[in-house]
Amino acid sequence: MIRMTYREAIRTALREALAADSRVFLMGEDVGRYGGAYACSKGLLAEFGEERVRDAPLAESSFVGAGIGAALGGMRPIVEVMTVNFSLLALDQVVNNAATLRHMSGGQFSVPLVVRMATGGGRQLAAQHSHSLENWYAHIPGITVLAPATVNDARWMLPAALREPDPVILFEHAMLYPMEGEVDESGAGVDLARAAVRRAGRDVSLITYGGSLWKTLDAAERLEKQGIDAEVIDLRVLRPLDMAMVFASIARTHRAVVVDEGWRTGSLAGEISAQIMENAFDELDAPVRRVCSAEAPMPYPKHLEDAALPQAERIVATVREIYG
Amino acid sequence: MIRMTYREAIRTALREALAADSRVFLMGEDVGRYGGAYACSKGLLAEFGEERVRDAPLAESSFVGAGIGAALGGMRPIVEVMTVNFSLLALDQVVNNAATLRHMSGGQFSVPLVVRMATGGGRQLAAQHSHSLENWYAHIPGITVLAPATVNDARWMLPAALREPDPVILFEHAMLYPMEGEVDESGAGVDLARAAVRRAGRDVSLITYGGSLWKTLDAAERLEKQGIDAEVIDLRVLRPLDMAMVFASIARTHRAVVVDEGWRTGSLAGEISAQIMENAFDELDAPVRRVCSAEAPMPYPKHLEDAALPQAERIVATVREIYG
Amino acid sequence: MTTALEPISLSRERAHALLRGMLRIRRFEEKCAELYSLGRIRGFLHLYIGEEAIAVGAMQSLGPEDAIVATYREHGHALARGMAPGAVMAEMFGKANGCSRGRGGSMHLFDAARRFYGGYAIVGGGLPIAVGLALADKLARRSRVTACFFGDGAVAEGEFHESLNLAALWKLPVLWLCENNLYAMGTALARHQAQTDITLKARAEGVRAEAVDGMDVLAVENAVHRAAEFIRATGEPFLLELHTYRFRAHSMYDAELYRSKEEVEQWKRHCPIAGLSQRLRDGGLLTAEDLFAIEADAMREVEEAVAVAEAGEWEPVEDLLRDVVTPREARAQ
Amino acid sequence: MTTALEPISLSRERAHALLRGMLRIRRFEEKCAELYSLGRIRGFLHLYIGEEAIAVGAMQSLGPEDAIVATYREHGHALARGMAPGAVMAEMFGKANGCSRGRGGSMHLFDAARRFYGGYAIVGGGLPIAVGLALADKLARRSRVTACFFGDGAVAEGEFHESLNLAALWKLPVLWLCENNLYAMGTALARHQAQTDITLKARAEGVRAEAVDGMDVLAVENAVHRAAEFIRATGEPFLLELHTYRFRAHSMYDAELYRSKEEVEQWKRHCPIAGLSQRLRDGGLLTAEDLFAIEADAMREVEEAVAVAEAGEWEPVEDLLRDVVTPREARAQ
Ligand SMILES: Cc1ncc(C[n+]2csc(CCOP(=O)(O)OP(=O)(O)O)c2C)c(N)n1
Ligand SMILES: Cc1ncc(C[n+]2csc(CCOP(=O)(O)OP(=O)(O)O)c2C)c(N)n1
Ligand SMILES: [Mg+2]
Ligand SMILES: [Mg+2]
Repeated sequence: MIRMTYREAIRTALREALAADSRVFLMGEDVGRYGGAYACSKGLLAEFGEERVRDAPLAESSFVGAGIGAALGGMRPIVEVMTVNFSLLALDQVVNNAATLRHMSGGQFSVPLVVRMATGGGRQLAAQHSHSLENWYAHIPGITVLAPATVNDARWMLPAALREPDPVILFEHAMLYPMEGEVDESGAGVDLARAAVRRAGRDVSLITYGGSLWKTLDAAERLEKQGIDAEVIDLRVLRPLDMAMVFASIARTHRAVVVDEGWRTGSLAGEISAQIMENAFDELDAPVRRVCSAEAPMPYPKHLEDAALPQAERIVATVREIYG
Repeated sequence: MIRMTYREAIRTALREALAADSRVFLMGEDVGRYGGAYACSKGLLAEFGEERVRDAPLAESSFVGAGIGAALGGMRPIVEVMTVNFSLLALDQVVNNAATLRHMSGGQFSVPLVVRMATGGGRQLAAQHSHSLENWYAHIPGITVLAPATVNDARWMLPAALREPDPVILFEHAMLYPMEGEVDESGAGVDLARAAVRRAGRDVSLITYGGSLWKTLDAAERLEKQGIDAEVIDLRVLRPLDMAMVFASIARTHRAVVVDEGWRTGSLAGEISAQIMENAFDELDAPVRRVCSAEAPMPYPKHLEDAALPQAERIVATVREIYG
Repeated sequence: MTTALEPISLSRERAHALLRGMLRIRRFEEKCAELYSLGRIRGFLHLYIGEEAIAVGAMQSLGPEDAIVATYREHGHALARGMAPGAVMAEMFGKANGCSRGRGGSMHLFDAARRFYGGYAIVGGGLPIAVGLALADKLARRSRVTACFFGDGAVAEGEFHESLNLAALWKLPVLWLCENNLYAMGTALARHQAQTDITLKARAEGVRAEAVDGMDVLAVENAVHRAAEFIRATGEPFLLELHTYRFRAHSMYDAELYRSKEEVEQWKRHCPIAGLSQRLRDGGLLTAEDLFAIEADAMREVEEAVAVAEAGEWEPVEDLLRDVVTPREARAQ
Repeated sequence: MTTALEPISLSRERAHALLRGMLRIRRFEEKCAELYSLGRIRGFLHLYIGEEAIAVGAMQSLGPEDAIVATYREHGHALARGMAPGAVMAEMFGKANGCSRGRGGSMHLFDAARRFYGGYAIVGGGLPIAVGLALADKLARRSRVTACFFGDGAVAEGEFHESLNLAALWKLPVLWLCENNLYAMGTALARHQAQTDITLKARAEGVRAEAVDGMDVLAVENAVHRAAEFIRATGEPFLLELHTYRFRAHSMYDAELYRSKEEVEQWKRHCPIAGLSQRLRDGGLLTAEDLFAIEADAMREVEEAVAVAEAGEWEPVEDLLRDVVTPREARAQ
């Protein structure tokens, strides 16, 4: 076990990938000279050169598409889209090309592309820079969607993603970059198939992912003081979802709350809730509840942003509504 | 009551709007000379001239953004994005500009923009031309999303949309254009607030919208022969959702199946299902089920496309699973 | 514009190869139109009729190591690239023996063995793919050309400019082939572009460019030959704007309200196939018997292709989800 | 490049107005930087320091009927447009008396009364908005100019080309003002554009264009004056590429690893404010007392603005959902 920040974990994984496989290269806006908008690739340009740490112009659709083409051409591109907010400009390439090529070509082509992007709110960046649209990506057949919430997952999900023969979208929550945590140097136990129980509990299952994990764990501690023993599940992989672990948890707790930073209507939390009803209806002692973001463009002031985003208080209150 | 096709209803509404308000203009690819990819604007160029029936270059992001700007400038633009498949190229303008301007400016600006687009599969157009992404638009705070499923709604939702002070996205299912139906010349009863019960029933609530309405009504007839009396609800407005009508129906039937052409995971059907659990849990005698599209890029051959899309048979079978 | 080589400098064999190349595409697509009206081919069908000189002329200078990226109007490119006509026709039928296992249809032809990367139906969507394929070649130190075909309408899309800039900025070996047939569906070039000279747009992105008579297969062959040599020598991109015209409707749904019969007839006088045969006749490189034999070959090929398609099986419904992603088992390997 | 008017041809009043215009922006933003380090201003803060000549020079020829579209680096444009400094500072604080009710912050300044349409933080996202505003004016037969400011980085985005083409094709009165400060965040122009002459790109879309020394407020004023006259006379768009430089970091998060201190110092010698005062001194249009008075005014204005911001209230949390859409009641009217 070694301690490092989420940012360092990603940088370590990037460096390792670039060193290990000559087919791997990093491409995106300001990944080189600037060192990455979140400093994830700081130092990598000097170490690997301009060919493999490639600063891209502001042309999201085309450099993401170029990543798809390079993957078709046998490379293992890691494309950094600075944030999910800008990824909308490249969404056509993801939906219509990256996600369709294998199936549409009758299995002839493979797109081993990894796209990384920062996501989420919490830094007072207002309406155009605070999106959390993981649910949209999780809706697209043909891709795998990851949301590392721990430093260890930040360290090991990237190499696992690079082993995938098909496109992988990796969401890094912008609030987590400075977070410190333990990394298991063996990388054991990090796969792209399973969710993780981050806290075992008997009374209620709190299901979440990404940046919301920490607020949810905080809520679980507060609930413990109130005599409610919450289990916290980190989905980790948003597509395909590991619902088996969720159902198993609910079979024990019979209650669930889904915490998701996305806007409530059409959120991934809604999908989780629907699948729980479809598959664990008889296990439920209460309806599944959701704690999501307010349905408004994100306001700039701290007090309004805090009110818009899921918070431990609201998670606790929601659990109390369905509990006892 | 007069009979016309869904296409004629839209054309009639467009002609009426252009004639009634000089601030209204129609802009999009091939809306003029070509007459509209689906012939909805055929004849309008000759009638209203190039200024107001404006052929646009292939530049979705910019002509949708231009519609936003024109709305800010006091016009009432109707932007036709040929199909939802191409709308991904303009999604940034919808999410980050159209939907945010009123809130982000503290209420100073209004974007009375109407965007029309064809949606859905069923015509063997394969993976890049068969999307059904209404759920993504229904996720965006700040816009209204409409899905006319009947000829009467096709006729009257457009004028209602033009009365809205905020952006409205109107989804026209491509399979419906040739469909004939009755139009109430008074326009009475068409608002943007309520869903509609298209068939009253006691045993199960079938909730759907757009092109799936007709498959669902077909399924309801088959169910009747099997002694199951299904109620069919057409959501009509996908944002904001009129869930009150859905809950009222379920309070009578205690069972529900949601039919939605979108891919299952992350579908609008999942959101409906989640809201039903949250608000009508104790009314449910069985878990809410979904009939959605297979999670794969749409294949070209008829037999595979039919297998991928929701069909009456599958709706009937799903109802039988939860019934009795 | 580049002017054609004198037919005289052509060998009889090459002359016949070029004529055969265009004619077999023409006959293949005429059959497709017929099969569409019979309902054997469905969905969208975009015919290349009138534009054959471009695909045929261009493919002459592209080797098996080079890559092709095309649009939804790509039957001609697939055939000129050497894809099996039977596999292409079977794809149009949606049969499992089609070149995309029947899943893509007319708009999505693929052939990994021939580095034919498709078949893109979102206008402009293939251009970034071409940039990436060329980038892969550059990073892998492979000397190859990626040829990317697209229409004049694609020039209006932002991706056109973004992709050309990337190719020039990163010095990537992309051959941009703009098939300027004067219309984007029903919108004439001058009604969708303020500046209709596409070579200027390429130069503004740092890409060398030239305009060519796309109705003259010899002019196309010559221009592509020189462009490809430039790309192989420098590793930098080059754009050719090929002036051409679509003789048929945009797709089978198109009522052609936007152009006059006269205009179409006018352009048909520049038919690349009739034009070449005439010049070859004049140059003494083509006899009536030759032409008859070439026609017969083309017809036979089409009939055989249809037979292959007819004989094909439908992919079983159980395979609907196959290849959405690679199954876990397969990944282990 | 356009050369400056001779200072001599300037009236003392106009000379002082231009100097004051730039200086008040400089002092305002220096205060913002200070308040950011104190945590009073949060989120992203992009300073315009070094580029003031552009906003100030440009606004001289734009009337109240004209419209402004800007980027996230728009404090200078807002102030030069005549927006109340107090309302702008309050917005940076996130207070309810801010020009966007505190909801937008530094990147999203709005003022309907002054036709200041914001404040766009998605690079390139404001350009189509400008096309639409100009289209509305054209359709309503209003003779107005829409001025759209954007950076060199935005030129790489497809929307730049799409929007210029629309403006030229439809003959729309848009004044495109490209603030070429040589960097898109940490990426130098030559590292994101193969062809670095932006006027060529504009011409390739059918838009007339000229390059201007953006560090010389008189040159900017002169060029914008002529461009605006052209637009008002013809109704057609015009692009000005304004050569400038950002003296500060891209945002408060930027460690500036991508450029040398020397380069920055070199450019600071071309400071538009120091440059103008020197020329005015040399031309006998500015005394030490004048400068002192102008400085004092600027400082007072900044202090007053901060006071307004400090005094502002926070928007109540209950109003979070207000104005997401218009409430039904309000629609009735
Ligand atoms: C992004 C996008 N917008 C619209 C369409 C609908 N569409 C299909 S082809 C076409 C015209 C394209 O014209 P051009 O690029 O000149 O190619 P051509 O058909 O003339 O060969 C249009 C508008 C599309 N497929 N993709
Ligand atoms: C579409 C998009 N991609 C990336 C970003 C992140 N970003 C913000 S400003 C910027 C650089 C823009 O440079 P330029 O247009 O030259 O404007 P400047 O900051 O130099 O004034 C980048 C990459 C963004 N805001 N929007
Ligand atoms: Mg064309
Ligand atoms: Mg810049």
